[in-house]
Amino acid sequence: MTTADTVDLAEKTPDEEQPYAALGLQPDEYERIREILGRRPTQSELAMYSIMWSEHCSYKSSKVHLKQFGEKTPKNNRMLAGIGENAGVVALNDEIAVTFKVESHNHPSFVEPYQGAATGVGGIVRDILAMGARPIAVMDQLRFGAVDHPDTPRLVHGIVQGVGGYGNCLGLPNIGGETVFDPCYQGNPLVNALSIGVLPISRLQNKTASGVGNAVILMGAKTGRDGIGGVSVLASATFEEGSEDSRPAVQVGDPFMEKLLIESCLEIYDAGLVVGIQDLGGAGLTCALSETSAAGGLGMRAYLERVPLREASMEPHEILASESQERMLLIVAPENVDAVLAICDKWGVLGTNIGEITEGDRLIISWNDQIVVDCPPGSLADDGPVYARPLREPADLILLQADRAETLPRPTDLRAELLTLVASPNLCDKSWITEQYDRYVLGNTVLAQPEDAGVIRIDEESNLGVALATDGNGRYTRLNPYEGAKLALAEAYRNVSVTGATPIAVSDCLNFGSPEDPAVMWQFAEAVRGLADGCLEMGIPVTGGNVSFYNQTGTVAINPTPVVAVLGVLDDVTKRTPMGFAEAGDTIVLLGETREELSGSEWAWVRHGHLGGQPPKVDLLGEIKLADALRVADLVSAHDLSDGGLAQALTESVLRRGVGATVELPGDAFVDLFSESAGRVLVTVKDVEALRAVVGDIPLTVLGTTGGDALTVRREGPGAVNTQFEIPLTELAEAHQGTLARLFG
Amino acid sequence: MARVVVDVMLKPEILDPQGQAVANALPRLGVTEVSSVRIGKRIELEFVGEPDLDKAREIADKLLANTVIESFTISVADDKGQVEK
Amino acid sequence: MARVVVDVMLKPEILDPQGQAVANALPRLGVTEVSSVRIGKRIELEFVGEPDLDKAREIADKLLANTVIESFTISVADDKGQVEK
Amino acid sequence: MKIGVVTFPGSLDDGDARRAARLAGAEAVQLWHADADLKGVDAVVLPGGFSYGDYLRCGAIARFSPVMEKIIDAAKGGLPVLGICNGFQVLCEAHLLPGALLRNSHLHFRNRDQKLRVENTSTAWTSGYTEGQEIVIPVKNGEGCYQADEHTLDALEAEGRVVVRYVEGNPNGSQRDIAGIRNEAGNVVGLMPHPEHATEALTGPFGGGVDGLVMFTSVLASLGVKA
Ligand SMILES: Nc1ncnc2c1ncn2[C@@H]1O[C@H](COP(=O)(O)OP(=O)(O)O)[C@@H](O)[C@H]1O
Ligand SMILES: [Mg+2]
Repeated sequence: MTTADTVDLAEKTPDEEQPYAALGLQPDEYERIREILGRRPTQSELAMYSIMWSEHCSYKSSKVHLKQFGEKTPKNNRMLAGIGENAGVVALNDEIAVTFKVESHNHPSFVEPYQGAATGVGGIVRDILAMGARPIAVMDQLRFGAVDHPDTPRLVHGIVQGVGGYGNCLGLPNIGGETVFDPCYQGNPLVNALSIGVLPISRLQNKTASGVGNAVILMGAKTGRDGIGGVSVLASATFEEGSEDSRPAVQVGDPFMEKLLIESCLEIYDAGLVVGIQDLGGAGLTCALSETSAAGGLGMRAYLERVPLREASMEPHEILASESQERMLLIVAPENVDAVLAICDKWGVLGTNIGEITEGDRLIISWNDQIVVDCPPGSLADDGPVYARPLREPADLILLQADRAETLPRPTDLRAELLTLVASPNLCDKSWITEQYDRYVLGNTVLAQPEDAGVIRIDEESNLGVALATDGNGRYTRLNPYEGAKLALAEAYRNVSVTGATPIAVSDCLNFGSPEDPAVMWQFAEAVRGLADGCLEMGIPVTGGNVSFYNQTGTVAINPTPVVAVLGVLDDVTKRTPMGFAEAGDTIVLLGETREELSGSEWAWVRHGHLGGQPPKVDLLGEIKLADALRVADLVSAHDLSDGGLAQALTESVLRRGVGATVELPGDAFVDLFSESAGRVLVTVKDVEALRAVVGDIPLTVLGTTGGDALTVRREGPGAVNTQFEIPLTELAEAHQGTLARLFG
Repeated sequence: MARVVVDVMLKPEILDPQGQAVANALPRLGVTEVSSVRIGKRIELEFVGEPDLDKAREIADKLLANTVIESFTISVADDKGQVEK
Repeated sequence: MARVVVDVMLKPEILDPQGQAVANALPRLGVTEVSSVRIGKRIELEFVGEPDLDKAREIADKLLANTVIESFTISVADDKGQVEK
Repeated sequence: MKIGVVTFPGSLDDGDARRAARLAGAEAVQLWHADADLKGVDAVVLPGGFSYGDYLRCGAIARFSPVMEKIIDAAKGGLPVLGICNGFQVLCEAHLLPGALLRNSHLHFRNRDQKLRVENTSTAWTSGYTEGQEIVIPVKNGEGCYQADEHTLDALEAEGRVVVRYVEGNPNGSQRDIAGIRNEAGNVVGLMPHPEHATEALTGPFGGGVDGLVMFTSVLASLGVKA
């Protein structure tokens, strides 16, 4: 038996050199660890502190800003669990609650696209499971470099197959997401994954290790050398190209094991056999042991030699740092241990008693009778460093904002312009991706891609359901992080509302560059302030989220990319409003005001490679009014306007069911078609007057009528040059639907 | 015949769910003497002229294996071992 | 070390789209001397005691290969060929 | 009437298959892979999913589960058995149906609403359709490319054992556009598309089709029940 660096040894050899810097710890952080322990940390303790105090786990740079979500967002009696828990939990009624969260797996997905994306899905699903919920759906938010960059196909194929491979095999429908291509994500692709789960409120779980004498059970996969130091190495430092050696072993996901883990955990919950539970994600046992015991305010004793290993040669600090997937940590009363292990056995899942809750407040971990860790768990989980990092507005921002897209040369041939835009990588049909995902499994998917929001039936008797949408526009946020974050919130809110749902909660994933760059930190602070203010104004709480820093190569950061997820509730999903024109003869109406807003638009980007000016104006109270109207109005279809403006919304609406349209543009045809003004929705109705009666002072413009097999655009009045055109649906479909297959097929 | 074989296996420290699933199934077939199973890819490259091992290595490194998680072996096809069916 | 290798390949008459895809990708890497690519499985069975070829054959026939579409070869592991990375 | 739905570890559409059976008017009974007991069911559905992870070959491991031993015997005795997607793969691995299902020719998992033509209605599961009827049922698979040697394919065609065929586009490269086949007796049917996902207008294929329900009402009818 090899000997480890024990607490005794640490006391005897206080001056031993330790590689804290290589583990990402600052000198002063290392000193604080020595103070806390009153000695040098053991190798295992050093590993644990370096992980728990890493940016990824400790939120040391973001904490001071994120607290606004708690302070500002409206107190809300639906919220049963919020920030700090594995995922936020929101009550739908007195019995049923849902939990949802979006999380990033950006850096691992660049190293190994398939496994990185796959384990991203697996990780977020375990967060949902840990709350006591049955996961019922996933979504994925993807950002890639330019379509013609040589490395982009590797990432697109690997990441999409990874998201699909894991989610499909787990039996969770994929009900939506985002796909964006922008050179700023070259070398820093963003892979965010969202999962939602449902639970009877009585089954709500927490991660508190309470009850002296209760057992600590490790469930699921064996522990291997997966991603040793992954969290700290990959997610908490700028990723250096070619730093192969510092790369941790990539985690490989096993969705089959995760499926068994889900079924066995749910059976254990329903049998009322668990006191506390925590998923093992990045940071593995280190995080699970310290967070559960810290939450319980008690001590814990763990025996590492009991942990089932894939490789017998693993040392204690490796066992503690391993990021092996598909594992959960359960706190179980002694009398229930056998029952828990029996359920594990039934499902073919390993279950191992690795320790117990103890008196006092020390986390003591031994390995073959050698004490390798003896520390206060709170010092790992809660008392990590907190930084108020310097903020500075990016030097180029004033110039950037002055360079408005409204002044760019405009096209004369709007027909060609529309065909070019709807075929561009960010606006084109995403079926080539979404067809690789199962949207049917579980049989409750009411709406999924390409609809504005995913809609899931929760209760087959009452038809209670939820709607989910996520949005985030890095270009808007680059131009104005405060307004950009509000715009992301507004769009997700709108996407949920067009289905007829009532938005009730928010989650977010904040993807940014290095917090050590004051300009990035300023963008972050502004975006958080914007989102928090926005949620306060809209009256919906942020229930949880995730921060991903260091998305940059060298000194070049990605566009700040806050992805905002909005959850809505539908009392009766059979009444949801779908997108797309349904049949001939319906009246097409545009709700909301169209302003001359082209800065940051898809048009400016595709046509001129231009990014400058101020993003569209956002009016959150207006969005609420709009949403309220959409809920009461009698609509045949509804589709929100966002990237690509009316041109894009019309294209998606006519192609959805192959029902054409003839529309007459009220103002400047170019602006009408390509402006990205927020707060607008395209609807079809049988009775315009009935609609008028419910929209109040929301601007209402009758555009035309559905029908035919072409998109026909007319513009009466003077100055109409080439603004009258007709595009057969076949030609429009050809342009809109062929792009991704052509690029990556 | 100019056939080069590239065997791609997951590195030993990397989880192999596929091999694990098979290993778990064997006892149900009454097989108890197999302690572990690893499953990888066998790729046969047919060369036009002489088998070019360096070329094969380059292809394996660039395309056939992701050396972050996999390692590979190059060999010239030798059809010993008895082919079945 | 008691390792038996089972190589499972699609029968020649069965289309191998995966191998096809690799073959089609090669020219883009500047590789022109490879005429065809076939992709199969390499399965390594670790035996507790002596490597048992007959046992391995039985396992392959029953489980590891679907002889409707695949054929297999059994051999005792010989780690020649140079391992990379 | 009782329709049993097998749950293997890794089965995913078992709940949907049970719901479909209920919607058709049957009693749905869950069968556990480890139980060599068919609980007196009148028909069996092998549902979609990734049994045992489908890591080696789809259906290869499931075929050896205790419940399958029983089902294989019962099927030979005439018990109606429907294999959907992974279930189809299991039936081929178990040699209750000829041929095999390979990786899709385009190498991608594909989920889309698929138009099918019902080619044969003299089976326990398709008697409720009319021959030549076109229906829409979702496909979702990565390994649904049906393969058999020419001789077998010719025999299947000659004996009217091709049950459903893909029309307006083949989603996986399947030979002769075969989406589903049956055994000689017609009690065992395997198909890649998912009829259980086309049983409710609310959640079915885009546009609200419920064409899949007929598979489940058919078997009840064939068992002598008014569907
Ligand atoms: N990676 C993805 N995964 C799943 N669905 C996606 C993905 N990318 C795009 N989608 C879907 O494609 C449709 C169009 O996307 P998008 O134009 O971003 O919608 P919106 O503009 O309404 O936010 C939406 O239904 C979206 O959910
Ligand atoms: Mg939308």
